[in-house]
Amino acid sequence: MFTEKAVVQFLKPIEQNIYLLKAYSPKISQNIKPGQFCNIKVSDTDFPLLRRPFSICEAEGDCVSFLFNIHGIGTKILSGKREGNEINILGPLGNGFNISGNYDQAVIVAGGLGSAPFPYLINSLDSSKEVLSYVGAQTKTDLVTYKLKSVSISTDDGTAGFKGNVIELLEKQKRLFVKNVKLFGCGPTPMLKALQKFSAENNYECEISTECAMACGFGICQGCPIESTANINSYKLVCKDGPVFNSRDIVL
Amino acid sequence: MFTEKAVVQFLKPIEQNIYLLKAYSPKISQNIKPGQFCNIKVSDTDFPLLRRPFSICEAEGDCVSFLFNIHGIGTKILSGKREGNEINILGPLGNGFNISGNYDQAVIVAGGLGSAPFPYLINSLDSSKEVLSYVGAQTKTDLVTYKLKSVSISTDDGTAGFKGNVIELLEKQKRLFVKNVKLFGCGPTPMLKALQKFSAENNYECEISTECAMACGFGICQGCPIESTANINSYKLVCKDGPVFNSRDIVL
Amino acid sequence: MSNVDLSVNIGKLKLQNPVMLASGTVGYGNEISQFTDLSKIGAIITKSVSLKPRKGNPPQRIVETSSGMLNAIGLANVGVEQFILEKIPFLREVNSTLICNIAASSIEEYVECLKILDGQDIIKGFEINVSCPNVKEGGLVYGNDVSAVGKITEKVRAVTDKLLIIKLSPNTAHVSDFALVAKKEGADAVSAINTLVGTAFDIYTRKPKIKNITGGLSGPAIKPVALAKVLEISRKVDIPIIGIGGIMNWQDAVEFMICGATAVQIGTVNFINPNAGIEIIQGLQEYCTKMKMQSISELTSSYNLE
Amino acid sequence: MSNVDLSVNIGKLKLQNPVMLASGTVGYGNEISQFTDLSKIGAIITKSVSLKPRKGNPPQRIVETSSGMLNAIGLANVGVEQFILEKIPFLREVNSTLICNIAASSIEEYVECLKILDGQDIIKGFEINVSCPNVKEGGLVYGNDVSAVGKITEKVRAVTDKLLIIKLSPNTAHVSDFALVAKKEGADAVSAINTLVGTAFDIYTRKPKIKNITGGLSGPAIKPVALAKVLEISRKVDIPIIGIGGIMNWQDAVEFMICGATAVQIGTVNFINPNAGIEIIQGLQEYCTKMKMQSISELTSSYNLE
Ligand SMILES: Cc1cc2nc3c(=O)[nH]c(=O)nc-3n(C[C@H](O)[C@H](O)[C@H](O)COP(=O)(O)OP(=O)(O)OC[C@H]3O[C@@H](n4cnc5c(N)ncnc54)[C@H](O)[C@@H]3O)c2cc1C
Ligand SMILES: Cc1cc2nc3c(=O)[nH]c(=O)nc-3n(C[C@H](O)[C@H](O)[C@H](O)COP(=O)(O)OP(=O)(O)OC[C@H]3O[C@@H](n4cnc5c(N)ncnc54)[C@H](O)[C@@H]3O)c2cc1C
Ligand SMILES: Cc1cc2nc3c(=O)[nH]c(=O)nc-3n(C[C@H](O)[C@H](O)[C@H](O)COP(=O)(O)O)c2cc1C
Ligand SMILES: Cc1cc2nc3c(=O)[nH]c(=O)nc-3n(C[C@H](O)[C@H](O)[C@H](O)COP(=O)(O)O)c2cc1C
Ligand code: FES
Ligand code: FES
Repeated sequence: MFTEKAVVQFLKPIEQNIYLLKAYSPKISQNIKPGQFCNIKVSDTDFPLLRRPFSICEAEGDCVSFLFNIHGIGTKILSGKREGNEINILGPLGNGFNISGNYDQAVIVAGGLGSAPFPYLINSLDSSKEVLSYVGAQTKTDLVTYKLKSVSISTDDGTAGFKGNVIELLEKQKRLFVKNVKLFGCGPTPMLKALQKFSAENNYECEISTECAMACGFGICQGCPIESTANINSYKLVCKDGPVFNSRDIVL
Repeated sequence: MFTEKAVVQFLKPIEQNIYLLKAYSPKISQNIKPGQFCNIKVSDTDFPLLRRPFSICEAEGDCVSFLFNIHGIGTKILSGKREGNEINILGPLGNGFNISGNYDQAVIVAGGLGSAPFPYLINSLDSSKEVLSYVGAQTKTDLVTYKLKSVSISTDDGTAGFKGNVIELLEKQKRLFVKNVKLFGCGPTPMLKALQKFSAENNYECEISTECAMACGFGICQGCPIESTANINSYKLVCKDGPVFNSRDIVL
Repeated sequence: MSNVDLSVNIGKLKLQNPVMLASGTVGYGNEISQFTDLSKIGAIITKSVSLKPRKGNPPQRIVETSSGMLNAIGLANVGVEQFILEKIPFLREVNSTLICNIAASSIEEYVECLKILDGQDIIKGFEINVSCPNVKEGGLVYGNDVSAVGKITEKVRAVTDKLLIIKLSPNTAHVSDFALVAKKEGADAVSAINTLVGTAFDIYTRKPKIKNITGGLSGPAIKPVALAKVLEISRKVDIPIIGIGGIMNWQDAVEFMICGATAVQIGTVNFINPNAGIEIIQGLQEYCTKMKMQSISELTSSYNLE
Repeated sequence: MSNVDLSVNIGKLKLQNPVMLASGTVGYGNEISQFTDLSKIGAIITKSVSLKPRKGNPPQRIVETSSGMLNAIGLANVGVEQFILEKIPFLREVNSTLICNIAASSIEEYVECLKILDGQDIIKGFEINVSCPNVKEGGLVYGNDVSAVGKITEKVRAVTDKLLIIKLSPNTAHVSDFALVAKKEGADAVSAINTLVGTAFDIYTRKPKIKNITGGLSGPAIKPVALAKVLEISRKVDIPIIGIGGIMNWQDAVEFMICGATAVQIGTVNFINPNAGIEIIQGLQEYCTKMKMQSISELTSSYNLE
């Protein structure tokens, strides 16, 4: 874990309202794994006070990239960064996806900006593994398919792809899945809950990346509890024990 | 008085650490007088919370200019503005210099960034009046002579011009002053105090522009009191009754 | 035009909307009227008026802090007599609901002020400042003492039938105790909060940045504290609350109303955006329309604590 | 290297410098040690430890506010036994001065905890948290009650000869009353302040943003309030003060020392810059050199009020 002053290489919109930010951050780039995240200070004043957590989207050479949308003030300030601006990045944080192991097919399940961690994941998988991506959103303009492979789409309002949510789409397409498939999910909590249920029912291996409000991002504030199945007397921490968990291990 | 979203036309350093910012602000530009000031919001967040007061330096057509140095966080943020950025300006504020009247010579006395209001003042004087400018600073690099006329210089450390303070320089040069001279002063309080004394002793007309911490800038917070000679039972307000006062009217 | 009813009742006074301009942040209306249409504002609370004129504290009176500011104006004001002669004529023209804020150094002085002002028909109510942190006498000495606040409320209640609001200090352990005693002694409403006691020092001169040593903290920095005080009163005492503290926009105003406020006051934001009141009223209207509310008063204490 | 003496004495404990890491913002040292050299820090205060493990409050536990944050962790901790078994070994390695912060729901529990921990040689002192705003029992119930704080101080003093610090709540009218009783009952020092009670609500769901409803406000937003509390204690009570609240940089630390603090604690800033402690120590050193001070302890209570 490091804090690194990173120089912005570029910031570009890849969809309406969705931005890709690339920054020169060699220490973090060389140490970060798919599914891990960074905690970014978007200004050098006391406002906004806290860092903002973002999944690693790509790590190439000495640079890292993040994919984000404008949510509130922090992401608004971030979206105003230009080439040459500095941001302070703290990372790599948390436990990423366990990509090694005995599975032949990696199924990506992403809701909205949940696609963010998957370009790096896909890039890191050994080439023998087949990749299928399922991407859902409320409406067409919210879909994010940046650098995903073999993409199937769902929208709640039917403006693109399957009409319905992405888990309903999975349900319809599960005949395509091989027996030792592994699912990797990221997205809003209701989607993750449905994915948890779906993978339990079908007995699929499944890892999910969770989100919650964070202050520190590395285990000192206890601000990010998540209920675990193993021990009801204590919480796990999303930032340190997660954000990626085996879907069997947590209660959403 | 208005609030106006003004688009920055340019920001350029005119000396090391001293910036000129020009913004498109037609309502304010067309209504502001020399010696008045504006209260500028340098960010569109709650930080820094308050506006920052700046003297009008130039008002040409639909644009206004301000001259400033980096003092703290507000001016630092302001110095990062680029062409096309928006700032919110509130003005025109306060009472400016009384430039009309029966005097043949206008003597400008400026300490450090106290030069800021004088380009506009000089430009507004009717051409029959002779202008002499006396500019002082601690050291050479702090001297600001932007668009002043007939400039004489003093530095405390002697790195440029007369070695000593600007009032000592005035004292030496007062033989150049005509009888119905009028002095216009702006700068740090110790300089203004000395100027007040100097003009009283020599019986010169003198107006000085004062500074103090402000919240609103237009008379509603009572945050900017200044002792007046006329009434010891109540304060005058720098923002509303000033910032320019006849030097006889206030106690510094 | 939407047909949301923005009006609210505080005691017997009906306001056209719940947005008031807080005492000490709007002077007596004249300067701010150049920026905003005061006739559209719910109510204006005057700068605290005292029996005799007060010069106020010497400079420096204000200093900025992180997302806040400290002030120690020291209740500078023209005194009741000049207030009536000089300030009321303009306030009459403005055509806004006027509430007069009163500060005093003794119970007798509060009563005296009210007696003088009660006859002014334009004054629709009084807000009693028992919580100014910036003067030696009166102010916080009273604001921290439940029985003193009870006594003051009782005595001023006896001399006016107009709306009576007690403005509470946040510099106490249990603000609801003060709301309770104000209610018991006949106040129609409480306003919460006044500023928090704070200070700032220059690290080179080692002098306080404010001449008065301490000042009152206001602005967005204090909003979470103010909200918690309003919620505490709302959960414990059945009295209309006017919420104050760090409101910058309509979202903040809604948050205060959800936590228990019948109306709100905006202070520091007036210095930064003197038209904030009008913008907040517009925002409230749109919010109510979006949320399909008939009347904004449905918001008050509508918190969902499960 | 400069030869400024940065060491300070709090009671009988000498610290190599006045910068401590505040309870609850540094865990038990292991995670933050990846970012900063804990052996160079004045002292580490552990997350509050209680007799039995506590699960803490359900999520959401934190929310950001203007220049501040609210937290309602609810004293989640492993309990004294696990603390000794699991956490002390690492803390021993770190080679930093260790102060153990204790939270409890009854006087007996405080005493019990101290008895168990007093034998641990690595623990150089105790900070008694009588001021946590986020738990139902203990916490603020005590922190607001002068006689309870006196009683707790008396009882814990009886079971330890180590440095005893009472951590005071800002949610009171007169913090100095609490400092006074702590001194009388034998505390070696007080720390001020813990967080201010605050809240925040979602304007669409009308639910509190923090599951616990209210939380504790920390960060730069509260600095002016914390400074005023330290100054109040310093002017009224002769006891070493540890200043806490919104310190982000060395300038803030100097300001607290000028206002009366012998040492300072940094909390929220650790989340943003986990190396802040070291940077502050460097800044203090340079400041002292520039100001031609031999020893940083000259700063304490050096305010110039004219
Ligand atoms: C492990 C992790 C990975 C993430 N990866 C990405 C990503 O790759 N791309 C992306 O766009 N977003 C991602 N998010 C969400 C992102 O952190 C929030 O959108 C962002 O913090 C919002 O900040 P804001 O200032 O714009 O919003 P505001 O609403 O102004 O933020 C206010 C506060 O709430 C917190 N907050 C608000 N929304 C969230 C949220 N959904 N999750 C966590 N904290 C929140 C902020 O951190 C801040 O403290 C991730 C979150 C986590 C926890
Ligand atoms: C009527 C008037 C005209 C001015 N004209 C100019 C000008 O033309 N050019 C220029 O460079 N400066 C001018 N100043 C000073 C300028 O306002 C301050 O330098 C600026 O506010 C500093 O802000 P900051 O955030 O950079 O500094 P910080 O120190 O971070 O500011 C903190 C707070 O102190 C206040 N403050 C700090 N210094 C001053 C000061 N000297 N006067 C008033 N408030 C202060 C700020 O407004 C803010 O509230 C003027 C001030 C006044 C009152
Ligand atoms: C400069 C200033 C002057 C104030 N003067 C008074 C006053 O005279 N009487 C009073 O009751 N409150 C006074 N207040 C307190 C405000 O009315 C309000 O309670 C407080 O500022 C919190 O609200 P805010 O955060 O919106 O500013 C003053 C506040 C400020 C900032
Ligand atoms: C997330 C968090 C957890 C905290 N936990 C504790 C605690 O367990 N015990 C305690 O005495 N104080 C606790 N505090 C209070 C801090 O020690 C400190 O008093 C307060 O945060 C003010 O300092 P700051 O503004 O520098 O953060 C906690 C603060 C935060 C932000
Ligand atoms: S965010 Fe601080 S412990 Fe997880
Ligand atoms: S700055 Fe507000 S009255 Fe002058």
